[in-house]
Amino acid sequence: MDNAATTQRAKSVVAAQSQFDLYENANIHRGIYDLSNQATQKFENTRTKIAQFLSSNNANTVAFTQGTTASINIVAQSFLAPKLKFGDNIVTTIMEHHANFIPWQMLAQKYQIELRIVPMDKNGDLDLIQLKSLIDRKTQLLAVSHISNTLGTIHPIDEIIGIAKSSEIPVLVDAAQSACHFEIGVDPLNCDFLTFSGHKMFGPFGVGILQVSEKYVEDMIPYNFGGGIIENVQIKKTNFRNFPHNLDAGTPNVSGVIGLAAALKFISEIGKSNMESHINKLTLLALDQLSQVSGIEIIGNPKKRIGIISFNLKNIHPHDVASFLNKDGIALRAGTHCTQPLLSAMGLHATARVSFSIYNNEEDINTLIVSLKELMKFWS
Amino acid sequence: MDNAATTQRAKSVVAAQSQFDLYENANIHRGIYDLSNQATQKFENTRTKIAQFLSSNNANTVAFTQGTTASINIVAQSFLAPKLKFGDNIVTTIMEHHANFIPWQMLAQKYQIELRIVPMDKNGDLDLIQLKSLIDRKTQLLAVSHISNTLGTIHPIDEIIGIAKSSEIPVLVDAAQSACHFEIGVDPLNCDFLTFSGHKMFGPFGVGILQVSEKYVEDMIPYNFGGGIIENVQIKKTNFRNFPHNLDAGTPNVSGVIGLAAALKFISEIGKSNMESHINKLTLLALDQLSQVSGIEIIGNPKKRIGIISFNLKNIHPHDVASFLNKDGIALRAGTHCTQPLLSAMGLHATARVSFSIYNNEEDINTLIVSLKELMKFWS
Amino acid sequence: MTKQELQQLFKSEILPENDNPYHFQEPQKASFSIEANNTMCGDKYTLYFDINEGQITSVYFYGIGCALSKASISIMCKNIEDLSAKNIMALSNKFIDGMKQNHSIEHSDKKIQMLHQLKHFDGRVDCIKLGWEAVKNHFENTEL
Amino acid sequence: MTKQELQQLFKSEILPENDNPYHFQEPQKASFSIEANNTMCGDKYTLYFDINEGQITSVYFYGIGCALSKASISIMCKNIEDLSAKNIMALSNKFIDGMKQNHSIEHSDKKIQMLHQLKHFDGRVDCIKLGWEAVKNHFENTEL
Ligand SMILES: Cc1ncc(COP(=O)(O)O)c(C=O)c1O
Ligand SMILES: Cc1ncc(COP(=O)(O)O)c(C=O)c1O
Repeated sequence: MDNAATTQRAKSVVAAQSQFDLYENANIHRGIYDLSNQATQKFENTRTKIAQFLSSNNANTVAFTQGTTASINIVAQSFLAPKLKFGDNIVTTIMEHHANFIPWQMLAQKYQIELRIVPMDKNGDLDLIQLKSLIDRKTQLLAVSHISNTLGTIHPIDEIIGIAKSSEIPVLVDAAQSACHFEIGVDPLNCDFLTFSGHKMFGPFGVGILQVSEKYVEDMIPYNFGGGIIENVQIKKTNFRNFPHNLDAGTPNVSGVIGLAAALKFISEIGKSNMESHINKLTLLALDQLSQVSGIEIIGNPKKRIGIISFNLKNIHPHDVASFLNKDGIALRAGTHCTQPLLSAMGLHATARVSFSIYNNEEDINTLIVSLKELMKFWS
Repeated sequence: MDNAATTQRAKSVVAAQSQFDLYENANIHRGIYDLSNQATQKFENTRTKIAQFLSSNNANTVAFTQGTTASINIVAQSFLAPKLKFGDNIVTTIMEHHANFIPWQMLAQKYQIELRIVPMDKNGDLDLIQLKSLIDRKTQLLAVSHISNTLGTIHPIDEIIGIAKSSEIPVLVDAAQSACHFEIGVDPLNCDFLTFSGHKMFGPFGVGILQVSEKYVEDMIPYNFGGGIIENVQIKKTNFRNFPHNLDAGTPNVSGVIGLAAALKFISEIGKSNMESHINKLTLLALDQLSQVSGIEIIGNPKKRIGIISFNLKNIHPHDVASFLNKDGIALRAGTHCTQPLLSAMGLHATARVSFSIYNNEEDINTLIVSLKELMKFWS
Repeated sequence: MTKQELQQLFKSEILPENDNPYHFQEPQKASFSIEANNTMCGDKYTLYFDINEGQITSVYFYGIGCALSKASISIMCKNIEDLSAKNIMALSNKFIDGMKQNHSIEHSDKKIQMLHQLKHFDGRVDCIKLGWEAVKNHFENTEL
Repeated sequence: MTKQELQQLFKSEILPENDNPYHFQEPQKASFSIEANNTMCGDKYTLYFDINEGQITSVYFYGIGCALSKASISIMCKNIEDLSAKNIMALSNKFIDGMKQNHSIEHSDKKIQMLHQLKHFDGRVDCIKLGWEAVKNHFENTEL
């Protein structure tokens, strides 16, 4: 029950990768022989499939990266950094994963601009009134997640984006936790940058997506420099290809990209809304059952939530909770979940967290509850 | 016969990755439960194994990256950029892959420093006298490859490093083409940065290595920002872990790293020197046979070479050569091989290139020669 | 496409065109020129247009590249020389569409039709389209 | 380590130490202090040393963390209070070595010995070593 960290690979994903690795393996973009050509086609077809998954028919809005963290860093360096001037600000929230917090913090330090942080209430909902007042015409970006990986809060993303868009502020949405079960994409959400990771949606490690709205694709400069992004190299000067190809420096993770395509297929076959309702059901059940464990504190009570529940047991450190539950065969996560600002704001040092995916069931929740009750009894 | 671009995955590599993906998959570093803990151990054990492969017993000199290109960009940004001052220079060579050229060119442009380029002679050997005269006390880095991916030249790397070291200049060695069959590592070579890619040594795409000498590990600052590299995050300030962990932002390509370990095992089992002598034998045979094809020009005639031969056929563009040979089931590469500066220096626009690995044999070379001769006849 | 079919097509069409390309030289004067480069493989051509009173009067080209890109540009030059900018764009669009894998498009010019057959020649579509793409991009963005 | 063994060890050793830790408070005065943090899981302790004429006279600690890190630091404080800086380093080195998977090291102190058993408790070695590592790092780099 640690699916917010990484999901299990789908069998079809592993199979697609092995098939490619053993029988179709070749470098892309640079070969004329059949294998290389087929690999290139598969690679570019995947771009189209990802675009479709994101309700777009423009494959050139889709760049392959190593994951959400890389995608966000690329936006920070390849889009935002060159634009920043003294007096500017970046707006993000207290609830972000470090991946969507530290890159902005570092930019703010380096360029001496202001990092403005939208606070939340004690339930774990963002304060939209504050959000409105923090955005002004010096705001160069709003960076916000779709779903909190610690509290499971589903942010009112349309409303949030609407606020920024009414001032024509570019918006980045960290969709790492929502790519599986929500309709996402820069078009449907009306945002400008959208990021997620393969490994959190049944796909491989080491591959992720950065989608950029047509409005800003031309502003994207290369991130890494090397082969594959080149128009022309001279001793004095190099010309680069356009986005998304200007981010493909070096040999890309072709097999990972092919695995990602298989993962999207897997998701479509089950259906995003089926996933969502399955996980919703489990979440409601888990909340109900957990609240009956004596000495438990469930962290946050957001208006809308999905699939992720943080809690603490009285007098037992979450680390110890996780260790003992591990002995009962239950994998849950304890710690700061890469959201130290959020935990500090709530006066916490760590939490235990369960998170569900499609292969979890009611039985898992029952086992969890039994274990927690036993642990409380043992400890006291 | 396009192994300089990427080798075939070893079966054992694919098997190790599938095994992990299906049965042991978990995120690392952040979980307490058994699966996560085992994944973390496997990940860190691989670091130790890579260090051993590089004749080092300090695993903390080894960072995982996405490949050679990423490794070199990291050195450019995380080591070199903060040091550069007006009047400084960087020395590289005309024979480099774009991955080991453009990052320095871009730094030079951005920081307005000088990029000095070691020339080569018409045989495809570097001009070491020039190298000596280009290095001075304002040189902040010498970046050089071990083996040219276009001409197959084995550079006299010990001598080259010796020249730089006598002026205490840090040296980066791009070992992308030598990791399979030569003893490499910052210790055995006495260099400071060593880079290579998994996919060129029977391992997976999307994973590579950056090894940094103990002398400079403390100078390495984070490249991407996110989870996994954090000591402590506050709203105002973040403290980072040390190298190599400060490069591990985001979820690493755990399965790729495990595949890389399997590739190293595969190489050790065959033995680097066995590989080298097999490839040497094929290279000599191919040079001999190729020179008997009428109208062929073999590009370069370096003092020491291995496994990679570039050539052109009279009046036939390399692209057309590759296409027709493809019809005979021969995969060779045509184009600029991501070494435009080298080709320009030789007055060429493109070459055809064969490159051998352990699974090639004399039969392959015979087939190649027959095809080339037939093509020459057909075309004229 | 089998090796025999390919050899046949090269022997009868591509190689002759490649060996005797149409207007393959740097002309003494030109009204404007267009670059057509594919740096993946090192192909580099310049197309030279001369115009008079809003009409294209000649198209020349010169440069370096494979037999396919050269033959294709040669055929293109012959075909666009008398056309208006609008018709050049229409023709190049039609040609590029016809190079997609599942499209089949009829051209009156036999040589253009022949080029389309080569789209099943793996990995070479970019070579064949090189000049056409350059012309299309130019006329999409500029008036004569 | 089975669940039963683990429960046994916690019941008899860890939980009592966790509930009644040694010198668990911020002292009124201290000569210097050392931070012991593990931010992966949120553990945060401060160790307070008082010295007099080059001799350590007391070690206190305070902070937040799991039962294991707290119990381990408590046991450590009791053990290092009378030692010289050199001996503290020696003991912490020995302790940390003993936490490696294939090492087996004898300690005269029964509680320290008990902590070593827990190294087979997956993923918790860092918790147990937390305070010891902090002390070791400090004394490696600073004189008393
Ligand atoms: C010498 C050399 N350096 C760097 C690279 C780039 O490696 P990668 O594409 O894996 O980043 C290559 C491979 O193409 C190479 O041959
Ligand atoms: C909301 C959110 N953002 C970003 C990330 C970082 O993703 P990755 O580690 O794949 O780069 C995560 C996952 O840990 C996440 O949950």
